[in-house]
Amino acid sequence: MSRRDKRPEDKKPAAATGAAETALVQGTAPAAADTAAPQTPSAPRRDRREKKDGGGLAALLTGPERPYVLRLTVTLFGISAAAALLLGIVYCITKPVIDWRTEEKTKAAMAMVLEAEEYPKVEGLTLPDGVTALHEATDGGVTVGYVCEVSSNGFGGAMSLVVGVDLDGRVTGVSVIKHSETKNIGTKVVMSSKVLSRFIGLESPVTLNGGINRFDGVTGATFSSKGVTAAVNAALTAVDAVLS
Amino acid sequence: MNVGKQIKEGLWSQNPVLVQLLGMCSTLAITTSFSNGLGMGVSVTIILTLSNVIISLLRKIIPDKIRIAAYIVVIATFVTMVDLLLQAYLPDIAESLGVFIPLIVVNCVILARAEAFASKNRVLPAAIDGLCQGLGYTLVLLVMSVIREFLGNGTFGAGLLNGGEGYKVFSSDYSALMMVMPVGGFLTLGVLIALMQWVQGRSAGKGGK
Amino acid sequence: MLVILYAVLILGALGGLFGLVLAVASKIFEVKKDPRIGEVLSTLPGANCGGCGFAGCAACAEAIVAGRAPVNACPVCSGAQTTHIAAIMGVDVTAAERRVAFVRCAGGTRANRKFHYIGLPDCAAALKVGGTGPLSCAYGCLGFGSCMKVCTFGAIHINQYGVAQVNPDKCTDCRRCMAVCPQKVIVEVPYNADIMVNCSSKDRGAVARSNCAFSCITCRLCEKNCASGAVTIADNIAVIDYTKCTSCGTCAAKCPRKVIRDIHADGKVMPVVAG
Amino acid sequence: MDWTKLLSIALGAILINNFIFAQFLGICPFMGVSKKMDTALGMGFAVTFVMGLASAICYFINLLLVRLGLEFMQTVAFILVIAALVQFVEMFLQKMMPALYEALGVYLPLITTNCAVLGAALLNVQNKYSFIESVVYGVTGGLGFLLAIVLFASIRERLYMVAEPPKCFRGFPIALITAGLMALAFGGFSGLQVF
Repeated sequence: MSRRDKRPEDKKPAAATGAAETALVQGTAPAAADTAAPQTPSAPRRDRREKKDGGGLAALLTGPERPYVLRLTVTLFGISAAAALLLGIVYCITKPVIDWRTEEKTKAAMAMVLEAEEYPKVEGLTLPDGVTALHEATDGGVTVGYVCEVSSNGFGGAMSLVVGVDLDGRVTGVSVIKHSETKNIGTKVVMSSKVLSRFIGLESPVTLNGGINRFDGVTGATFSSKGVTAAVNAALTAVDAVLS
Repeated sequence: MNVGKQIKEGLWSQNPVLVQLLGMCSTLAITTSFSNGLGMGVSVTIILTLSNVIISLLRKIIPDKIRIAAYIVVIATFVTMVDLLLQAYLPDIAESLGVFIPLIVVNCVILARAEAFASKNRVLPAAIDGLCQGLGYTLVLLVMSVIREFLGNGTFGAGLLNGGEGYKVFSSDYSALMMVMPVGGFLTLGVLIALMQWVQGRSAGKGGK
Repeated sequence: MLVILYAVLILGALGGLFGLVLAVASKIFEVKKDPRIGEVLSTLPGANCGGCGFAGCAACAEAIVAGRAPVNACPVCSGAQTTHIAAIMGVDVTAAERRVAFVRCAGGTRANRKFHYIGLPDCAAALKVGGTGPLSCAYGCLGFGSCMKVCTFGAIHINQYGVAQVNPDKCTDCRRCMAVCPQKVIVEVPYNADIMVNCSSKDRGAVARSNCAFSCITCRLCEKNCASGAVTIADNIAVIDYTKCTSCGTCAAKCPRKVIRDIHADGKVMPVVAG
Repeated sequence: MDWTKLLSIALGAILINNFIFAQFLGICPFMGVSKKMDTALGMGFAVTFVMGLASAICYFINLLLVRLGLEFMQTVAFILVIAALVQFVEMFLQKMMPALYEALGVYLPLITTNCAVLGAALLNVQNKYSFIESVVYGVTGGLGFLLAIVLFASIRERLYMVAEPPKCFRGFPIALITAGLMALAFGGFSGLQVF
């Protein structure tokens, strides 16, 4: 049977296609029996030469394998470098636009919270944790109030807000720039101006669902409400420190 | 290299999500609103086509041992470029897609197509394959986002149509919030694949013996 | 612009370093692999769909090269791809005769039962009860359809007699049913073989007769009447050597128990035993 | 080294925001490998190992990137590390533990495209974790993956052997729906606030 000899290292006994059904009737499905018998060359017969060679790392770098090793390293180096170059260029092009846009966004948020012309940053202050920046809201040079950039943890993770506080320490407005609250639960607190406007007029310390400066959170979104309240309190403490 | 076959394959018989079950991380997570689904679908299609082209160009140069590492670097570069461009020029889409843009890099669709197809064919078929698979992927994403958004939010076309709010079909108090959460993703995709197998079963049944 | 320089330097260095590490590692951890596996793997579609019954194309390529799987193991491969693989393996596809699975049992509802089994509808589970399962014949098909669940091509079904039956046209010889059948009743036979022994019982004639209405009682009539000497009795069961069998059908006519049958008698695959 | 924070990270990664059921990362291999229990276990341990190591290495690389102001390069650098690591593990397993290598088969290279691994590295950076915290997060994230995939594989094996879903639901659809129900169950942990 020509086909049978052509199949090299075929160790299956009498498994040529035309084999009598005898071979098959024993009921042992050929696949099952086969996987047991190892087909690949047996491992213990590893000759000594291969072990000596594998050991020397330096031998590898200078030995016959050199072009292969070199080719691999250079290709990956080339691809990564080209990728980095491309990325760097795109980054430089888009960097100013992104910065301008984020700047624009925070300015818009601040305007919503406290009407003023510009918001120079106040430097050199020990800010309570969570408050990332403190801006003075000036109207033609006269400070009208302060605006704080605050970040705190809500339900889904970090969120960053902007809190406006007037000169006598009352909240003038709260707006959320970035959040990762779940839709329809957390967003009911974070994205609805109606809920956030409940903060207006409150003084520190703002307490959730109780106390004189009371902020009623949204049922079912306790974590988000807590997160926002904590941020507002941090802003108020920061501004009070500046006012006093 | 007939385009018709590739298109049919990409959209139906070899649909990356429904048949090969690739790219499911983003499919399940993103499809909560129409604009998300569309934004993700389009960006994946662009990246898939571009990376398929580059990878089929480089296929002779890249040795086998660092095949995966090289492909991943190419894909990651395109993803970061798209990410930066989106943040610069289309901020609202970048905002809603959030953490899922960098995860397009590990989106199995792209690497699988690169490994299975692009590294074995010339540039043009690879590009067409990228486009078809991308379209198939976007189609599934859109179908899923419509279903999930409708059931979970009571609106249609949020983020895009009528100023981002979408048309309110029924007020969101009666919406099944579960559909917007991970659970809904699994269920919708499961039912979709079952529907597809049912259709294939019937057509095979009719066309079969 | 400095940013770009830094970026290129850092990522370039990282890429180079990993290239080096991987190159060295690939040399140190080199496992001698048959070069043909790579060739076969590049011809396979690479979709890792699992249709061939192996965990992905790499496993299928290794099985083909090691001879464990037929050259046309990959159902998704186009004709050209299969012939290319056959060329690599030095086998021409036409010679590799198409083979299909066949269930060597006809008892089912007509086999006597030791007890009425109510439990997991699964052959492996049923077989565990009472040592040899509900059937009095320890070799028969239990008919709970484990093979049916495994077959991705819908080629095997439980027929009206409660026995698994293969539709040879749909069967792609992926051997998954053979692997899963606890009774090992499903075997591989040439596609165009007609005469089949529909029993696997190795009990002596008298015992087999009491176990099932359609069992081989080793009366040796088929062996005596076979002109080409294709049928022999081995291990208390009739066995057909398909290299010699001329499908003349005398054994099927002579068999008193109707165990040997020509399954293509009237053009279509008949239910295993027509009453 | 305050232990409460580490414990809260660990508990969070395994139960509260489990990578599969809550954060939705790494579903492709999760679906692909969970047909049999042994491959699921092998995959789970391999992912835990790679995630732990990747988080460690990515921490240092991130230090370098931040100092040079290359934050935008994070994704590319991290994924390069992970791809090289997986390739290295693949070669190592192929030589030292052929049995596990055979069992994992095609799913070992798939770890590179496993969103969980890159997700862990990126989240480490986002949450500004220290070195110890990122390694703990990586390893426990992997354990969360292992827990999810082992539970799922056990259900899926019974499902495959015994359950009789309608014809068109067989295979992946029923598995997806089971995963959905498990996600619902894991949702229960989401309210748990640790320390």
